[in-house]
Parts: sequence; C-alpha cells; structure tokens
Amino acid sequence: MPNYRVKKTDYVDQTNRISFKFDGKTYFGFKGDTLASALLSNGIHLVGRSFKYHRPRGIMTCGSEEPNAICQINPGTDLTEPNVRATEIELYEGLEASSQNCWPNVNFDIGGINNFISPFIPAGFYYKTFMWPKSFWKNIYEPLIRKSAGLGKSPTLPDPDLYDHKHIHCDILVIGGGISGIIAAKIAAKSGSNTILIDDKNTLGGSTIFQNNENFKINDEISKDWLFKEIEELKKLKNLTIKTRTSVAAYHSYNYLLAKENLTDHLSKNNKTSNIRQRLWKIRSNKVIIASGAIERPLVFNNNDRPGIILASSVNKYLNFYGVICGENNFVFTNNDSAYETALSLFEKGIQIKIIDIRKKTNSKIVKRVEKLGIDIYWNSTVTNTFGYRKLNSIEIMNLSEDGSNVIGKKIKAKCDCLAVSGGWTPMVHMHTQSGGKLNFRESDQVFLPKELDSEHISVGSCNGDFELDDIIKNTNEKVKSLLNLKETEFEKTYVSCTKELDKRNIWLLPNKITLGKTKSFIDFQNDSTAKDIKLALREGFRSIEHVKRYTTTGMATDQGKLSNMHALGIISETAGVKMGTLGTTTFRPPFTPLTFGAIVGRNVGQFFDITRRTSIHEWHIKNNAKFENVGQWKRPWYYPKENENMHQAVQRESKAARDSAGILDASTLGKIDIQGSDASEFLNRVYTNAWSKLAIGKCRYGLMLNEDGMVYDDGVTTRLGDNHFLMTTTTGGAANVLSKLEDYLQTEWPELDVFLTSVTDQYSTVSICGPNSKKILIKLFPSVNFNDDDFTHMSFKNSTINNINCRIMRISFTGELSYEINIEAKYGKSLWEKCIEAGKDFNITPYGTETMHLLRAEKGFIIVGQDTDGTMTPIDLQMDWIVSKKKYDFIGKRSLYRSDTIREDRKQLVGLLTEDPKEILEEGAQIVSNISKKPVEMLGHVTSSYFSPNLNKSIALAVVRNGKKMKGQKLLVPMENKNINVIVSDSIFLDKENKRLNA
Amino acid sequence: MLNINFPKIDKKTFNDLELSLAEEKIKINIRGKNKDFFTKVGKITSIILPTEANTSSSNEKFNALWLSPDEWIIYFDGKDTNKVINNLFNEISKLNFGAITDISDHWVCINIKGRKTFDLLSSSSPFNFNSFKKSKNNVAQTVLNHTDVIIHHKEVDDVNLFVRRSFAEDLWLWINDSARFL
Amino acid sequence: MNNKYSIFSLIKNAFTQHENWQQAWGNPEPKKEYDAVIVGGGGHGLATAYYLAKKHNMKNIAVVEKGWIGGGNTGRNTTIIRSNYLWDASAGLYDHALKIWENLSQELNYNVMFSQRGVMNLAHNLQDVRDLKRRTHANRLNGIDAVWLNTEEVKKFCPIINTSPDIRYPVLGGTLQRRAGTARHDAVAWGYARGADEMGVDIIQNCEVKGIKRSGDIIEGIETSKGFIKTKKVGVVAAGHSSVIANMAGLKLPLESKPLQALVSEPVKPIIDTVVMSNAVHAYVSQSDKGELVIGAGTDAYVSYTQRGSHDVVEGTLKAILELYPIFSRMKMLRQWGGIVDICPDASPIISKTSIKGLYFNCGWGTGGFKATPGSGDLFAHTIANDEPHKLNAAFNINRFVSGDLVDEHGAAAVAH
Amino acid sequence: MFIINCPYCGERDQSEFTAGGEAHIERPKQPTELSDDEWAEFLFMRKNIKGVQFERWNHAHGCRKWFNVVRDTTNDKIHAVYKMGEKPSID
Repeated sequence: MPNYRVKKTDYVDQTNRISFKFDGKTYFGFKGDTLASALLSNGIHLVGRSFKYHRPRGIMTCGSEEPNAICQINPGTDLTEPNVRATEIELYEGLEASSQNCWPNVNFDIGGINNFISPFIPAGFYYKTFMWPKSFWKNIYEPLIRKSAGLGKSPTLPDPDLYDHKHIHCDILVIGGGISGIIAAKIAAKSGSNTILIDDKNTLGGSTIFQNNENFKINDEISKDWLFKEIEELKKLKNLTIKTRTSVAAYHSYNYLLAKENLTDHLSKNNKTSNIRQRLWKIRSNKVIIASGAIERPLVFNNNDRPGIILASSVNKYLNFYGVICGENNFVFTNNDSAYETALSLFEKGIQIKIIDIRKKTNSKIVKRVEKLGIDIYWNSTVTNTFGYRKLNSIEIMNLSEDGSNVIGKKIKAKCDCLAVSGGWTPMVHMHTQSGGKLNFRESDQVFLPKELDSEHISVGSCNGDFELDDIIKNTNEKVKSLLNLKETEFEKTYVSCTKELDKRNIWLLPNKITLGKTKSFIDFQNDSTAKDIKLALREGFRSIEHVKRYTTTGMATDQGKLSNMHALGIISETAGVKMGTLGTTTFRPPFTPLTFGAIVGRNVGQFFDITRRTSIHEWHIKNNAKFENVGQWKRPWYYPKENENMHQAVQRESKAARDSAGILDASTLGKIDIQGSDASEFLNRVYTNAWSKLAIGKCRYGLMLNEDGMVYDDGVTTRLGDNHFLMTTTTGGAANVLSKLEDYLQTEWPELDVFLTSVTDQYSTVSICGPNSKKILIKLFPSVNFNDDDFTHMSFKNSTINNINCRIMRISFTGELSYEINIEAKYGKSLWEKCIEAGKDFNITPYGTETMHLLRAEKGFIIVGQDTDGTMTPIDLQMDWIVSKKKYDFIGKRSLYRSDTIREDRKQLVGLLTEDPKEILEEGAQIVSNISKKPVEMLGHVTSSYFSPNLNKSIALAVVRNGKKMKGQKLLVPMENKNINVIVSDSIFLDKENKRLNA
Repeated sequence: MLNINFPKIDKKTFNDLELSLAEEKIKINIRGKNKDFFTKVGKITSIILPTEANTSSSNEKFNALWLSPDEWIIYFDGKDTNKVINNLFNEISKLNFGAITDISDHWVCINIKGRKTFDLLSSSSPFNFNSFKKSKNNVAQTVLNHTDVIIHHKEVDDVNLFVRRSFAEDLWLWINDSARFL
Repeated sequence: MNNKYSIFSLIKNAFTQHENWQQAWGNPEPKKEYDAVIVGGGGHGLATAYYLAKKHNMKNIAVVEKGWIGGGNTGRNTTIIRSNYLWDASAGLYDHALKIWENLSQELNYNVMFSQRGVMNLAHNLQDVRDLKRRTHANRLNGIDAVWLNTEEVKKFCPIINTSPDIRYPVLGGTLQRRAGTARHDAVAWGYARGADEMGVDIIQNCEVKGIKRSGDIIEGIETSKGFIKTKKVGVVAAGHSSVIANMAGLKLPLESKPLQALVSEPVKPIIDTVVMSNAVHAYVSQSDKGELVIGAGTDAYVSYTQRGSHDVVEGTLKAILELYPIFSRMKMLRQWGGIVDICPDASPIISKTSIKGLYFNCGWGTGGFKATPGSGDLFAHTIANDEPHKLNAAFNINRFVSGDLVDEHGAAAVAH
Repeated sequence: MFIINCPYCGERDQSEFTAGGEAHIERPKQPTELSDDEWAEFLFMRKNIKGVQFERWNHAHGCRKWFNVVRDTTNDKIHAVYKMGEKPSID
C-alpha cells in the first residue's frame, strides 16, 4: 500500500497507529489525523459522488467548507450519522465510514449515467417536465426523483447517546482560535474581562500554527513558533475559558450565541470519557469578538471538480500539519500570492511542483523567492481542462488574452495528480450577518466585509478582510483596544516582517476555447450547479441572487455555499452588468455548520420531554392500578380497572357505585386562587357573569368567566371564607391562564381595586366524596361536625379538623349527588384519602376517575369548559342565561354578548340528545343533521359529550345544535360512515332535574 | 393520626454536590403596600421585609424573601403554622392592610449544597448567576428546566430551592439526572 | 404558448446548449396607469393577477413587489397543502384551492410538484381525539376526504412514528387526508408569474409601495419607489406587511404580525413518505424531493418584522420531533429561517372589500396561507373584478369582527397551520 | 432571545416573560355605551406597528408584574421599559 506520509509531523503522532474502515476496507492512520488526512495518506482521493450527476468526487478542503468528501459514519449501527465531512471527523480506533449517494459502490456508480444525460437536465429542468401524463408524477417521476436524491441515510435506531445544555454568561466571547483570536483573547483576559475563547478544531492556532516559512516572522521568530509560545501563555490566564472542539452554530440578537461542544465524537466506543456526546452552550456575552477567519476560493474552469483538485491552502495544511502529500506531480493554480506558500512547502519537502498564475507577472517577496528556487511559473495562464475519471491525471494549460476574456496560443498538456487551486480568500462574515450586521463590498479583492454599527461585536483578522500578517496583528490589537477602552497592550510593539501581495487579478469564470454550454465548470460542487446553470437562470429572467440561488440550488447544499456563493455572485454581476456591491449577498442563516437535533434538544427527551405534575395522592392511585389521563401537564386517574375489566366496564361500575352508595375522587388538580382585599367581591363581580356582593360568608357559588369576546373561558366554584376573603377554584387546565388573566386586569385595568391574588393550587389536596352514603362517611371522619342538612346546606362550607389537622369541608356537587369536598394541607392529602377509603369501606366507597366524573356530570347536564364549549359558545348558547346578571353594569365579555351575531336566536345551543336505540352510544365529535339527502349537507352541530349511563340504563349525549333551544323533541340524524343514527333532541339534564339527590 | 407525605425526595450526594429535602418548613405568602403593613409584619416577626429587589433578610427564626414590590415569602423551620400565621392574618388580612396566605404546602423546599451548585442550576436556567453566587441573601425567581422556582442563596454555595409541590418530584428527578453530568 | 415546457423542448434545447430559452417573465417599468394593481408579488398576489387576466379578462394590470417575487412567506413556508378544515366556510375555501392544485402544473405548464402523499394529524389527548373526530365527520359531510386512524393504523401509515403507549403524550390516533400533501413553493410563484406575464400582466419587482392616494373614500392610485401609479382598484396581498399598507390608507386591521420559524435537515434518502402534523406535541414534518426533512416550528407571541424568532421555539419544536421520531436524534439541522405571518384573532383569513372603494385586502392567513394560494388568488380576483365577494369568501369579510360572526379555526380545529 | 429589563427585577432572559400585545389600549369604562364598531375597535383592531411599538409584557416566571416595553419591531431592540400607569421615558 502506498504511503503518502512525510517523515516528521508536529500534529500527528506517528507512534500511535490507528486502524479504520472505509467502504469496508481496513486502512491505517495516526492519532491526530482527520478521516480526510488519513485517507489521503493512503492515496485515497475518491470518496463520494455528487448529488445530481453522480460525478466522482474527492477531498477538496480541510475544513467545514468541504463540499465533496462527506460520508456515512458507522453505517448500519445505532451510532450512524449521515453527511459527515471527512475533513472534520477526527480519526479514532474502529471508525467506520462509507461513501454516499452511489450504487453499487463509489468506484462504479450506476447513477454516473446522469453525467451523460446531463445536457438534458440543466438547472430547473424538473419545473419544465414530468407533467405528462399527469398520473405519472405521483407514481413514477416523483418516486424516481426522491430515490436518486438525498445523500446519506437517516438513522433507523434510537440514539444511544445523550446531549446536554449549559447556560454561560461572560464579558467577552472570542470566536476562533487563530492568530487574531488568540491575540484578542489574551488582551481581553489580561484586561480583567471574564473571557471565553472558542475554536472548532482540537488545537488552537488556525493556519498560522503551521506557517513554517522564512517569509513570515514575528519579533524575528518564524510565525508558527511565535504563536506557539503565545498559546502556551494564554493557557495560563485565569479568567479565560478555552473551549476547543466547539463550534459556534448561531449568533442571535442580544449577543445570544449557541455553541456545540464535541465531547466524544473523536473517541472510540470504549474510550468514551463522558456519556454525553455533545453539549450545547447557550452563551450570553456582553461583547463578542469574531475571529472566524477566511475560506480560500476555488477557481471556476472546465472539469474543476475531479478528485485531486484541492484548495492550495488545504494542500499546505495536509503537508505541514498532518504530514500528508496529496500528489506526486503537483501544480499550484492561483490568482494570488498565498498559494506560493504551498508551493514553497512542497518544494522544501522535495516534491515536484509547478505554478500556473493567471496574473501577468508580480514581484512580491515570496514570488521572487520561488523564482529564485527555480520553480516553473506559467504566467498569465489558466487551466482549460482536466483529465482522469476517478483521479486527476493530467491538465491542459493555455495562455490568457490581454483582457482575460479568452484563451490564446497552444494548449500545453501536463501530467498532474494534484492541482492546488487558489482563487483568493472569502472572509467568513456569517457570524457578523447572523447577528444582524450589514456588509460592505471591497472592490480591490472583491470581498464582502463587516460593516460595524453597534458596539455589540467586532470582527478581527481575515474575517475582517485583513489577509497580511502585519495588518492582522496591528488591526486586531487596535480594534480590541478600542472595544475594551484600553490605552495600550503588550502587542503595541510587536514587529512583523512578511511578504506583501502587490498585484491582483480575479476572473470569476475562467475562459475556454469550448463554448460554455459544453463545459462543466462547477460552482456548487455538491449540488452540481455550474457556470452555465447560472447563466441559464439569468437568461430565463431570474435576476435577484435569491432567485438564481433557488433556481440553480447553488449554495443550498450541506456546505451552504461556503465555496460557491461568491463565484455565483461574481458571474451574475459580470453577466448582468451589475456591480457585486449593489447585488448584495444571500442571507447567511444559522446554523453555521449543521447541528444535530439531539444537541438542540438536550436532555428534554423521553421522561423529561415535558414536566409531569402529580398530586399528593398519586402514589395511592398507582398502587391501586389507576389508568391515567394527561390533563395539561397533570397525571389524573382516568379509571381504576379491577382484574380484567376494560374501561367501559370499570366506568360503569364506578359511576353506579357513586350514585348507589359512595364514590371518591381526587380533585386536587383544580386550580385554587386565594383572593383577599377590601374590593374582593367587587373584583369577582367584574370577572364573573353573575353577582357576588351578596354571597354570605361560609357560602359557595358557581361562576362562569368569559373572554372579552363573550365566549365562555373558564368556570368553577368560589367560596366566601370571610368578609374580604374568597377561595376561587378554576378548571385544571385553565388554572395558570386564569390567574395571569386576573392579574392582568388587576394591574392594568383596575389598579384602584384593593385585591391580592395568590395561587394555592398546590397548597391543598382535595378529596371529593359523593353519593347517598357520603354523609355517613363524613360523619365518621368528622364526628364533631353537624352535617344536618339545614345546618350544613348545599353550597356552603365548614372549617374543621381531623386528628387536629385543619381542613375545610365544602358541600358542593359536580355529580348531582349529595357530595362533599375536603381541602387539607397537601402533605396530609394521601393520609386523608386513605382514611376516607377506610371510613367508606362499609359503604363500598369506590374511587373513580375523570371518565366517571365526566359521565356523572353529563347525566346532570353540567358542562365541561373545553369539551362542551370550544371558544365559540356564550353562556346564552349554553342555555345558562340564569347565570348572566342582567343587573350588573359590566363584567368581562358582557358587551360582546350584544353584538349582531351573538344575539342571534338561531345560534348553536347546548341540548341533550337521546338515541332512538338506547343501547346506541354516539361518538363524541359526530355531526348532527336534519336531512342527509339534500346536498350540500347542512350540519346543525355536533356531539360534545356522550356516554352510556348505567344509572339511566341508556345512552345519553350533550350536543350543540343550531337553534337547539327550539328543537326539543325533534328527530335528527347523526350520520356515520356506515349508518345514520336517529336521535331526539332532549333536555340537557337527564337525571334528577329537581335536585332531590343533593339532599338524599 | 394523619401521616405526612412529602414528594419522593431523598438525600443524594455527588462529588461537590449535596441534595436534600429541606422540610418541614412553614412558608407564608405576604402581600401589602402601605406603612402599617410593614410595621405590623415587623412587630409580629421582628423582621424587616427587604425592599431591595432580589434580596432577602433573615433573623434567628425567619427568612423573608423579596418576590415583588408588594409580595414576600417568609419561611422558617417548624410544624405549628397556626400561631404566626394567625397573628399575621388577624392583624393584616382581617384589617385589610394586605394579604396573608399559608403556602407551606404549595412550595417544597430543596436544599442544594456544594461547589457545583451553580453549575447544576446553569444546566437549565437562563439566569445569570455570576454576581448572584458571589454574595449570600440573594433571591431569584426564575425557571429551572421549564419549571418556576425561587432560589434563596442563604450561604455560600448553599441554596434553598423552592418549587411548587406538584412539580417537585419531576424537577427532583431532573436535578438528579443533571448532577451526573457535572 | 411560445416557449412551451415539455420533455421535448428540453431535448430540443439541449442541442443548442439551452441558449434559446426565453425569459419566464419580463422586467417592465411601471406604466402611468393600470386598471388594477396588486400589491405584493407572493404566490397569492401573482395568482390573483393571473386569474384577473385569465378569468376576468383584465389585462392592463400590474403586480408590484418591494423585493423579488416569491421572496416572502411563499418561499419560506413548509409547503403543506390540505383542506381538512372544520367549519363549512373554511372547508369550502381550502378545498376550492385543493381542487385547483390538482391540475395546476398542467394549467400553468409549470411543474409545481404537487405531491399528494397525504397529511396526517395526530391526537395525543382525549380532547384532541374529540376535536379531530369532529373535524373528520365534518369533512366527510362536506365532501372532503378524511379518515380517522387508530394508533395501529397511524403506525402502519407512518412506521417511524413512536406510537409506544409509554411516551409522555402517546399517540391516540389521527386523521388522514390522502388528497393532501406538499408542493414546490418557488415553482408556484414562478409558474403564476410566467402565466400572468404571458397574458400581459406587468410584474414589477423592487417596487415598494410608499403611500395610498385616495380622494375621500375612493382609491386613486399608489405612490411607489418607482413613482405614482394611477389605478381605481388596489388589491393588497402583503401578508406580514398588510397592516403597514393598511395604515397608509388610514385603516386598522385585526392583525398581528409574528415570526414563524421553519427549518430543514440535511438531505437523506427517503425515510418519511407523508406529512405528519401534531398539535399537542407541537411539530410537523415532511420530506422534500431533495431529501431534506422539512420541519415547521411555531410562532412567537410578540409582534416582530425581523424574520427571526426566538431559539426556544426551534428547541421546543425539535424536542417534539424527537419525542415522535427518536431516530432523528443524530440528524442535523442544515438551515433555519423565519417569516412574518399576519394572524387574525380567529386564525382565519380576510378576503374582503374595505370601507374605501377600490381597496381590497387579502390577508390574515397566519401560518397556513400557502395551501390556499390558488383558491385565494381566484377568489380575490373575483372580489376585485366584481367589487363583490364570491360566495366562497363571503364569510371572510372584515365585518365579521364587528358582528362577532368569526370563523374560529384555532378554537375548534386541532391544527391551525 | 431578548434580554428584558424588568422594571422590578432587572435584566432577565426573555423566557421568563410572556408577551401581552399592544399597550395603551384602555378597556372602555362604559362598554355598553359603545357601538358594535367601537367595541370591535377595542377588541380586535391593532396598529401592528412596523417600527417603534409600545407593548405589554408580563414577568410571568418572576415577579408576575405586568409592565410596558418600547421595542422596535424591525430589529427587536428595546428602547425603554416602564411600569403600568407610567409614561415612557422616551417617545
């Protein structure tokens, strides 16, 4: 097996050999490698296939901008992950990766045929075809498109890993651990600011840390050596936190940033030190210093996508950082000086290297040095074509015309297996724009630069357009100084000697002899959009960059256009004759690099998906085999099946017991609000539809609360505990909303009222006992209390004690039975409940759940807000006119009851429904009609509640029916899929209309 | 006799962290605005209600936490609620100087101790503890894992965390789960 | 139609390297006067212009768009199309749209990729079940296909959903509308633009409305960044910016503009073959032809025109996604964005005349406007052309907020998207 | 996520607050005197301002107080906060 590794490497530990698998074949790399560098060291360039044409693609970069080398990690396991960049994943023992989007394999891919039909499938072709015959779209065309689209495979097993979140607040956040970030962090931390430095790599230093070149010196040291020492000092600083393997994903307003820290993705299964895979840091920083660097631009020419065509700076990093050689016959193809560093590095390692420069000539320090060493340079030249299917093997070079618009002279064909391309640099302004910042355009080297308005954040280093070492250090120092209002720093006198670029020449789309239509000059490598696609879009009238982007899908691949956006813009501006500056860029949307769902969600999965609220009696319910219903965040007993009872049987038994003898219900979840103050009763007058002033102390009253739009909002019983003291109960689901709504009115509309509201929902456990024998049970529990009907009347309460513990006994009923509710401090709730069960034994006291409660109240025609109402029902619609005070001047929602629509006589109104066949149970939600044959069918209303009543031994239902008030006795239909059920409109009270049972 | 049941919260110790239920405590919600209100509270509890936001005041028996300009919680160890509450109630609620409400069972008090205390809280609270943790007697009403909590920084790296009873078990499970990752 | 799109025209053009395709639509400067001007070049606005020209023979009309067509909510939504609404009025409106969708590609000769792979709404609590069944029955009687699925059937239809009874809010069932699905959002705007342009409609981009000129209660024209345009009829379809235009005309609308967020994952091979929506566990998801999971988040509670929402909303949505699809935990969010949606108190739209003669509003679509695009355009065109609403949009007049005759879809319907 | 400076508790994360919509829409003292149109104006019609808007927020998970915020809806920048019944420090 060939070895492309050089002898000595600083950042790869050649004593630590690691084995990994790629496409099922075992290879070896070293600790410190990325998957990409390890593959390259094994001479493997072809790692994937492109999205549309399935062209062979190789590793092109060494970072997050990688468009081609994306793999499926750990295929077929529960740790699999699609679309992982080989350039970002660190090598670990046992790592398995496979190439994507190819079948049967990456070397021979059937999909490659697309490359040959490519003339027929230009950008947006799918908008123009697949329309005939119509039926084919659903059954043939689309399934085909779907199958061929998509890259990796979604996991199909639950994720065994955990993810965590942490909030952190700091003075200064520095994004990026390159030379400018390090300088900024050092200044900030030393100035006493609580500082965080974040970098996505596993080591600090950016690209300077491997800049091993005589032409770049800081204080007379080679730049990399100088920086190395700086980093060592940095690590000693106290109020500085350094986070490596951490990438900022999003920069939201108010300096709220999200950063994902990788904890185990670089470790083999058995070396994982943490059971957390990734932690999402939620950062609030007073100020942010962005030092995110710049990305090298590729060049756009015919067949510029072959494996072996790599960014020049990446070739340099693979060599100097990982110690990997990308090819034997290397060419550097550039329009700027920076690529000459790559040439020098290769030359010094004795590797064959030639240079193609589109510039006519330049005499900068570094270029002179290269010439002095005798490295061939093809000036004023361009690559016009490349060859080699699975791996680059040769290139074709031609001279450029004077204005660069064409190629001239004869073709030179040269052997080449690694073409190191450099089209200049693009500052990473993503963070700046995400934060809401705008951009300026710099004509000289055609880059967009941060336009800084507020003092919330600054950009330093190459992301701010400083590409020369001396500028970087000088400007970083100055900007950070003014951000922190410092007089001077240790970097004032830092002396830099470096080569300076003298000449620039940029051609977005390099010319060719062949007509553009016949070339494949790629702009977006992953999505296979080419220069001619951009021109087609423009030809078809797509002008705005966003249109072109969407039509050609340029910049919409998993690299989000990090390599392609600028070239697309450049070609648009050239073709349309609009200045790039005025064209503007597309918006950079978060996240900067794809972020796992798991990291975003953190630990709120499984049992922690949502809060579970439990009553103090919960344990008992579980012990007694309760089935639970989710009511908001509460767990409420739904029913208590015995042996092998199903729900229906259990509910029938429970509700019968409640009516025949005694039932017991945990009513602790109802909202409770303690209301005090001299205006308490006036307050109730304003929030409820009925009158409260005259309610005597010790008495309870049912109240209905509306929205301002007149629709029923909540209901409950309120008790007058004292002259200025009430206890309000609300529905379980409504509790929180009611309290904040009431506070809202108190604080904003009626500040003059002397009223205090305090939630006591969790203070009390509420045990409700109903049934003809309930009184007997209560007497056993409270021998001292007089339960005599004329003394302890319905809708009144008494304070008492049980074993010297205070409690409140309310005689109120939601079932129509004689019924008592006991409120006791929650810590005694379970104990009290058990006592009640004990006391009720002889009376077959039966615990019942929400289902039975719903049935019992339905027999009495009591409504449940949210089930029998839906936000469109007024009290009048519910036939509860009696509860709407005519005397009161005003209450919440009153005015709305008198609007032209709400006073209509024929609105939907609450009625009872009886089925012709008493055994037939209606489906809740079923619609109600009078005539099914007349189309369109007119729906009169729907069934809101429906049960089989064991006590009436027939099916009963509540429904809302248009003009129902006037329909009593009328026959209607409930049409189901397979049959129509005959029903008769009835009174909504089915049982004990005279309320005899309340005093049974 | 009735036995007492608190949410299932048993003492747990992790390195640099100690979690426990801090009951039984009496907790009284106190609302009021005018001068007489303050003097009456002072007379009965011999404590000056803190008027500075997010702070607390304490004496040998009572802790008073600021909740809002007209709302405080007074909490103290003990079982017999009646005496203090009744005094306050009769002197303040009854005479319309404010509102006194027994909320001893509405809130459950969890004690968190140790060097990692604020790391734990930061796992799921957006609150900025940087200055909060520096000095004791600070009070914060905020959210922890989407649950309303009141945090009383009574001693250095030692807080009483108040959570509504029905949420307590759920939050406790979450806290224990979080503690593993510190 | 010159320049007709088909597989043959593609092949033909291939031999000339696609050098001969013509503009899909022009780039005209505004004329002095039009018979009608549509404010807003989104799907709804372009459709309105298309139908004004096609069905009401109004050719001298223009669409003015302050940015680029389809750049607002049309290009930012999750492209769900369904008509299973509760109330008759809504059902009528949305099914009218759905029927047009079914032939739209052919009508426009532009493949809008309407993909009828069904929309499923899940129920997670007993009230969900009641609400969804109520809707299903209503839909059936309104002639809209809808079936109730029990938990097993839900699992069968979409196997990757976690239907375990042990999860926090177990799936208790769901409704399925098979005719529902998704479409390619850009194509809808572009297709209508191309169609309208062909009939002579001026589509004027980068033209911002600065003012509405009226004499008394009659419209005279609009001030724009490209000068004054005289016209007797102005149809405003400005979504999140409706109130801004209304204020120019001295009107107030019952609207609040709020951020709505959405996101996509990286593309993967087909994994979910339908659209699943859940209200209680708030998340909805589908997979695009490109392979991306398209996920809709909720709105924030405050007014904002920033096209950004708070991160909590996205976190909450993905939390719900992982609850229902634990296998997606290692999937990655590729891109997230926001739109500005204008929401009515009853979560139903306004397609209506106003107190000013010649001024019409089509707004209030909230989070669910995309699905209605063709129907909305058709009915709004009718309303503008006849100065009278079509019977299908009569219920969606502004006056309902005075009378109280609301079409309360969020109160009742399980999902308001 | 904004940082909102609660006039009672100081700067807190947005997640502690709930939004209450447009401010200074006073509930009519005598609703019964109003026409349906006037009532609808109060009930439903909103300025929905693009720009500097006066709105209400509630420190729901803190001190439970309602207060007013002056926020630019085009960039979410908060210019001022002030208590109920007070006048904004800026206009």
